[in-house]
Amino acid sequence: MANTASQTPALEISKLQAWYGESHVLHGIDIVVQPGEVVTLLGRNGAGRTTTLRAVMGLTGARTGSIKINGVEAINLSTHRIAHLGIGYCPEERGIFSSLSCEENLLLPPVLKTGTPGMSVEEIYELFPNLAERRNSQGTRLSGGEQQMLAVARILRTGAKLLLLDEISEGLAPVIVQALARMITMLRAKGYTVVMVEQNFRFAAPLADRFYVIEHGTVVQKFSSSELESRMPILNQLLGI
Amino acid sequence: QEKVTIGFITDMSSLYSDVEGKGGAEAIQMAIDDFGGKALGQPIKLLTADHQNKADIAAAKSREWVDTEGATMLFGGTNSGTALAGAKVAQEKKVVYMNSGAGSSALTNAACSPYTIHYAYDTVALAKGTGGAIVDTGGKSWFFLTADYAFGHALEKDTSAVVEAKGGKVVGAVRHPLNASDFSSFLLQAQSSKAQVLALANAGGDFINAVKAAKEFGIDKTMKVAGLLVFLSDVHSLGLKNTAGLQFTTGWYWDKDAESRAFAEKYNAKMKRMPTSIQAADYSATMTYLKAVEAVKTTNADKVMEYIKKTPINDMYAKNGIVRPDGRMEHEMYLVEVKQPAESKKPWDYLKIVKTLPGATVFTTKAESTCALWK
Amino acid sequence: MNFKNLAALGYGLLLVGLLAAPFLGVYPVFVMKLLCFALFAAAFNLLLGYVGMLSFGHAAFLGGAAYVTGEALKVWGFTPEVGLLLGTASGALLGLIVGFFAIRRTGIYSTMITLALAQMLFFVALQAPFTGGEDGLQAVPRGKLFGLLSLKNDLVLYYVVLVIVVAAFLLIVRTVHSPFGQVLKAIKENEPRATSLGYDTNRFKLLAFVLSAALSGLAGALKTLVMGFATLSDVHWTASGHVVLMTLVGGLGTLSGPLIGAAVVVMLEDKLGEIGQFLTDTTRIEWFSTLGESVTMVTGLIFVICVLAFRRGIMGEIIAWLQRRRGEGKL
Amino acid sequence: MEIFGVSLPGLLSQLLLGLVNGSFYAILSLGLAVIFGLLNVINFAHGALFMMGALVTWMAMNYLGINYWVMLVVAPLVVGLFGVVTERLLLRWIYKLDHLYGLLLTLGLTLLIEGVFRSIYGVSGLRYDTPELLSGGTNLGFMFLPNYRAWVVVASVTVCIATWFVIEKTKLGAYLRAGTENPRLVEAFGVNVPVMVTLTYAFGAALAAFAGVLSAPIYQVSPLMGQNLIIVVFAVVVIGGMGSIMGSILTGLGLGVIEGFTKVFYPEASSTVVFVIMVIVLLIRPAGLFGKEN
Amino acid sequence: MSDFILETRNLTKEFKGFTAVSDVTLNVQRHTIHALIGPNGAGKTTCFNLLTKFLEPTSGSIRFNGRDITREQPAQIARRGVIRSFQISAVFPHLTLIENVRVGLQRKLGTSFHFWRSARSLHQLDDRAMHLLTEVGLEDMADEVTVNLPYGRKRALEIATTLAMEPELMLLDEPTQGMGHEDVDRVTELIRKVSAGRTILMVEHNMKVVSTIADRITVLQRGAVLAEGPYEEVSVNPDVMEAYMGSTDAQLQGAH
Ligand SMILES: Nc1ncnc2c1ncn2[C@@H]1O[C@H](COP(=O)(O)OP(=O)(O)OP(=O)(O)O)[C@@H](O)[C@H]1O
Ligand SMILES: Nc1ncnc2c1ncn2[C@@H]1O[C@H](COP(=O)(O)OP(=O)(O)OP(=O)(O)O)[C@@H](O)[C@H]1O
Ligand SMILES: [Mg+2]
Ligand SMILES: [Mg+2]
Repeated sequence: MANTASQTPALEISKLQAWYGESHVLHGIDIVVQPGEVVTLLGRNGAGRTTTLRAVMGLTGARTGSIKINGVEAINLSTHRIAHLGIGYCPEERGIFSSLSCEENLLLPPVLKTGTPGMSVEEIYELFPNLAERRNSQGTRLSGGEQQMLAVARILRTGAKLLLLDEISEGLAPVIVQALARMITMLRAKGYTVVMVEQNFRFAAPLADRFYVIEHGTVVQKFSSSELESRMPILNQLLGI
Repeated sequence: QEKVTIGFITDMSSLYSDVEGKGGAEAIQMAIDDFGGKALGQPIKLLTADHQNKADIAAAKSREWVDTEGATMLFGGTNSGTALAGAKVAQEKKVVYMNSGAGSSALTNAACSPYTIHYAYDTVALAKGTGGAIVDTGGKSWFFLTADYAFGHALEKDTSAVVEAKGGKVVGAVRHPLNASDFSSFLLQAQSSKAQVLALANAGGDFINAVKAAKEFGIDKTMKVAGLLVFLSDVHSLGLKNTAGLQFTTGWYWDKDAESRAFAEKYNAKMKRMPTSIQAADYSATMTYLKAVEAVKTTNADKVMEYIKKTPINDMYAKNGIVRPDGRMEHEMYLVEVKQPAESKKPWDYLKIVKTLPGATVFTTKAESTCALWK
Repeated sequence: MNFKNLAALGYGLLLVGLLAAPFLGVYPVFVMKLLCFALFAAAFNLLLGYVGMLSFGHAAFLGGAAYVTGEALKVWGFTPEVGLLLGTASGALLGLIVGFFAIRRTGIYSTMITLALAQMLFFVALQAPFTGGEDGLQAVPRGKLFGLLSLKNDLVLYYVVLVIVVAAFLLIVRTVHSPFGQVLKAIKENEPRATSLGYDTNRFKLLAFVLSAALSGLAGALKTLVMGFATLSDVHWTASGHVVLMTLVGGLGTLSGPLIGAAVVVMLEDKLGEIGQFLTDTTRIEWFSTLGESVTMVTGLIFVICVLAFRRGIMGEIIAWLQRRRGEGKL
Repeated sequence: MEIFGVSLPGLLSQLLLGLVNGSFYAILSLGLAVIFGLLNVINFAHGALFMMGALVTWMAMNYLGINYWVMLVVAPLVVGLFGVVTERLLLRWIYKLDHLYGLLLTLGLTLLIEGVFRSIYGVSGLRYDTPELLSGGTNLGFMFLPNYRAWVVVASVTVCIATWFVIEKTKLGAYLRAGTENPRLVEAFGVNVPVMVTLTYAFGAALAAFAGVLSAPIYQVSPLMGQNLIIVVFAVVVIGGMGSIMGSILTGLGLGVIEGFTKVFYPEASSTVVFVIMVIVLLIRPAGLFGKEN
Repeated sequence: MSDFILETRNLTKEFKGFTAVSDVTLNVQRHTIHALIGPNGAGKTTCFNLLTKFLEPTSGSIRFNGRDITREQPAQIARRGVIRSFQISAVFPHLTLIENVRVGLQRKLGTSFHFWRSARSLHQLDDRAMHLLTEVGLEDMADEVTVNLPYGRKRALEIATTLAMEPELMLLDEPTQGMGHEDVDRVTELIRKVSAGRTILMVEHNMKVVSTIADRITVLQRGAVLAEGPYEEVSVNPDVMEAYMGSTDAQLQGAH
């Protein structure tokens, strides 16, 4: 596991606070993710996990604190600049564009100048055969699950090495969930860094190197996969697993 | 002590604001100043408002001026709907109503009132003036391009009657919506009618764009273009190049004689443009009213009207004008033609008077009148 | 004092003010005109604020009814109450026709259908022989209410109009707080859900449309009675635009907003010149006296400011402010 | 040969003239559709921008002696720049709100702009002469076609097609279309959406101004010249299907032609016909001719 | 009356050449919980849309309680007692909880078009509304505005509103999607509770939920019925495993 202190973290969040309009949602989040790690954020509904990812992307209202991406401070950068630091973001609500076809949706995110090429369209279609079949359909005419696949597939092309994935197993058939699990394992093997928000603990548990539990906009627990067994009781209490 | 208060309401901000508008208010103010600023020993007050071409605003304002400001004379402006509404208010409130901007002949016919004085022109006068004169000079077959509005219809109907009465023929007409902007299609229809005269029974922007398109399509080479409702501001805006040779009828032209020139220069010094015939009429009408008040020593509308109706008007606007029982101010009108660019010697030197049309020949006659007050 | 009482106090004061207005030197005809537009705006708001349907053709109901009433009073010689009834009925009928088509579509498309149908009515009004073209239908007599009470006197007419407008306004308030209003609210919030609960949402929307149109018709009919004419500007699309502005300036979806909005807009139209003159006299800045010719410009400026600075509208902002204060009071 | 009492050459010439007017509709509604597409704003100020294009052209000629051809490029730039300022200063704040507010804001803006110019230039308008190169006309046998009108059709169709191509067939176009739906997400993919939005508005404004320049020699240049156009153009966009680029181009041209024929057969109704068509189209196709239903 | 509350015969829906639902013959037994599962894009949501007439079937027929309802309007079908929930939550966000439920109850009063009647006349429904809120455990929040509710509670409210319609048949589209574990359990329990005396047809990807409460399962694939039967039977069907469940391992775990 890549955990040498000398390395620059892929993502280093400290004292992150964020607001939606007047409601204060994040109250100081601290998260460090090393390159090549898979980290999962756990928590109840409304705990602020989605908001954490959105805050990293600069999609919330106001935010304060520090967000370093590969060592670059991003708290004051605008959203599109943040993306260019090498992040791929898959939103919870999927964000499939209805005025674009399935394939246009897939090709939409610009390839980032990160130096590493992303997956090719062929590779992606191999991973998600549904998409190949529906490639000329209007984006939002896809079924709920197909849209979810498309949302994930879309950011694999850009060459972004740090992926923020929000509830990607949501609404997918078990077979596809298994395929996604294999995909994440493969991505890690390829050196991607992944931050996942997951409700589906059984999906996330075998994949992640480390876990953070968020409650009311702060981190209340953090532990690595090796500590998972011992933490089960407390997780049970926090999340009702 | 009685006090003279004049309430002037016209279009100050849109379609018709160039022919009267602020300039009209200025002309009225000039008349007041020239009169000495006082009547019956009291300062004369002028109220102005923009009716935005809405009759309800015109009527409400007029009413309010009479009720709360003690207006003794209401001066209505362009736009027939507002004028008719205003005249109605004046009649109900028994105050003098003057108007020089609106063209509707209804003001002195079906809707005539003992308190209305329609001062400058109306559709009948324009029809008779232009129609008659052009048939006389050989324009026998006519095609109308008519704004699909009451004033357009009235112009077309009245002019057709004159043309036919004089032995001419109307070969066709096309009615276009107000603010039609593109006239090429209508003009081609006019052209294929093979008529000699193209009569434009429309006004303002429609007239201007129609003339421009006629020039562009070379219609003016095969047909004689006659404007039925044209003002100096229209000619100014189109330029002589586009309008040379155009004939129309007007009640006044600034370069008509020394008197009118004197007024025009004074006006020009203030407004940086020459007055239109309506603005000149505004001045004259105000003078007429003020003189009457001073003469009868009261603002009582009945007395003032009585005096005005029996006193001929002679000033820079009208020669031997008389206000008839139906409220129409009958005066000379002029058939004018737009000069060729080469003929124009100075700024605003646009028109030459082709023919003087005596008042009795251009306005509604007693026989034609539908006004109950003139029977 | 709680919110409800405050509102009741506000309405009470307004009503007392209106009752006493003619005796306080306020010009009754102007207030009547204001009342007509206030009713028009309130009727419009019933549709936009409470059903979420934006009609851009309300001029058709105002103007259509204005012509019918004018015709009834002037040509057919009916008494005013019959004229008003006919006007309202014609508003309702037009509303039924326009609404029938408009509810079949949603959003901007529905709005455009209302605009288009209203434009067709405008065309009819322009072409039809009885409307008098741009001269309008003039000199409509006020007549005698029930053949007995002469409305010639401004003051008498004023109280008649006031009673009618207040009654109509109460009807609107009641409609909003009725079982019907409750369903409308649900439809506005989530139409598919309302459908799945068994409501035939189109019929509810249609009834709301007809109600709004009928009341707009009443406003138009009253306006004819008060002013004595009906003209094209009542059926022109700008009148539809005007009522949108009144509602937004006053506060969309608030009961009192349209009243205030109508007052502000009508005042602007009618009184800006005087306000300008007053400002010139007090500040000695000559420029203000040109305000009278700049009604459209000032109106434009107000819209811009309204949208940028207080988009909840006047009443909307006041209510929000009161609620905030109440919220803080709790803490 | 006659059709309904009108000769065939007569009809042909009306068709051609209809196309000329249609070109103006097309180019104006195109701009409106582009702006609506990305900004979700119903740009009521489009008529005013059109007017500014014409007026700027006139001013350049009269105050600076700059000719038509230069202004064909410069006027859209100037008005586009005005668009940039407007978008940054005003429109920026209302994107998340209902259409109504955009409508109100741009309407207010229109009243302001028109008011300012009206108080300077009056309402009768200013004259602008046809450029030397395009004056005169060609006799087509069935009609005399002023060269300038032919030029209008060519110029605007070219601009329309170029715009359509960019939006429907290029990557930039895909960003635009996606940005229309979810600008924040497109930004999260690394696209500079705020700049894109600003430039889109500027582009829409420039299109309007381009139409304005084209119209200056045909119509009188007047502060109110855009006032009556806006409602029709708006109707065109709706008939074509809100946000559909090809829809507004084709509908614009088509409507010009239909209006042209109406001018022959029932001239009084020529400004109402667009609304009749709109109602019929919307009843048959809920999202306009080319719009996508969702 | 037949034993089946809902029967479809050869139900088919085509979208421009793409067949989303093909020849589906589905029989839902009265007083059971029937689950519709299948891979993504199998046509489950489309099926629901057809049953409630939010979409027009290309061909085939739908019978409810033995009566052909293929040609009826959505609102009409709702009034017959077929009520659906949506894949995304469907509440009236700016009404209070009790008002939400009352909208469901109000129709039966027959005064819904009475714009002249006071809204106070609706208070007679409050008891019934509170009762329904209690049933889903929301009684202490009756006067809150719905927007402020957590997701799971909104789902519960939706069910309460649906119950107000006294539905004979409830169609639930992924009722537990996007919920935390606690909420999943709560809603599962709730569905079981309200199924008493009713019939429920639900789409669900969460196998744990399906396995605990579904009496019968129909598996769709590419728009067509792949298998049907009780969970134990279907879950070991090799076709189903390949198309939907994936490895046996996952089946044992359930997807969640
Ligand atoms: N756009 C918004 N405006 C205001 N409040 C918001 C907004 N989005 C989320 N919130 C609030 O912020 C809090 C945290 O929400 P967030 O979406 O981050 O939760 P989450 O942990 O991802 O949970 P979930 O399982 O529901 O996705 C919640 O209380 C939510 O109500
Ligand atoms: N309006 C439409 N036009 C064209 N294709 C559609 C439309 N609606 C759905 N489809 C297609 O029909 C298929 C079935 O879609 P449906 O939404 O019913 O799937 P589903 O079984 O609910 O899947 P999921 O579990 O992913 O929600 C999908 O492939 C989808 O792309
Ligand atoms: Mg989340
Ligand atoms: Mg689905």
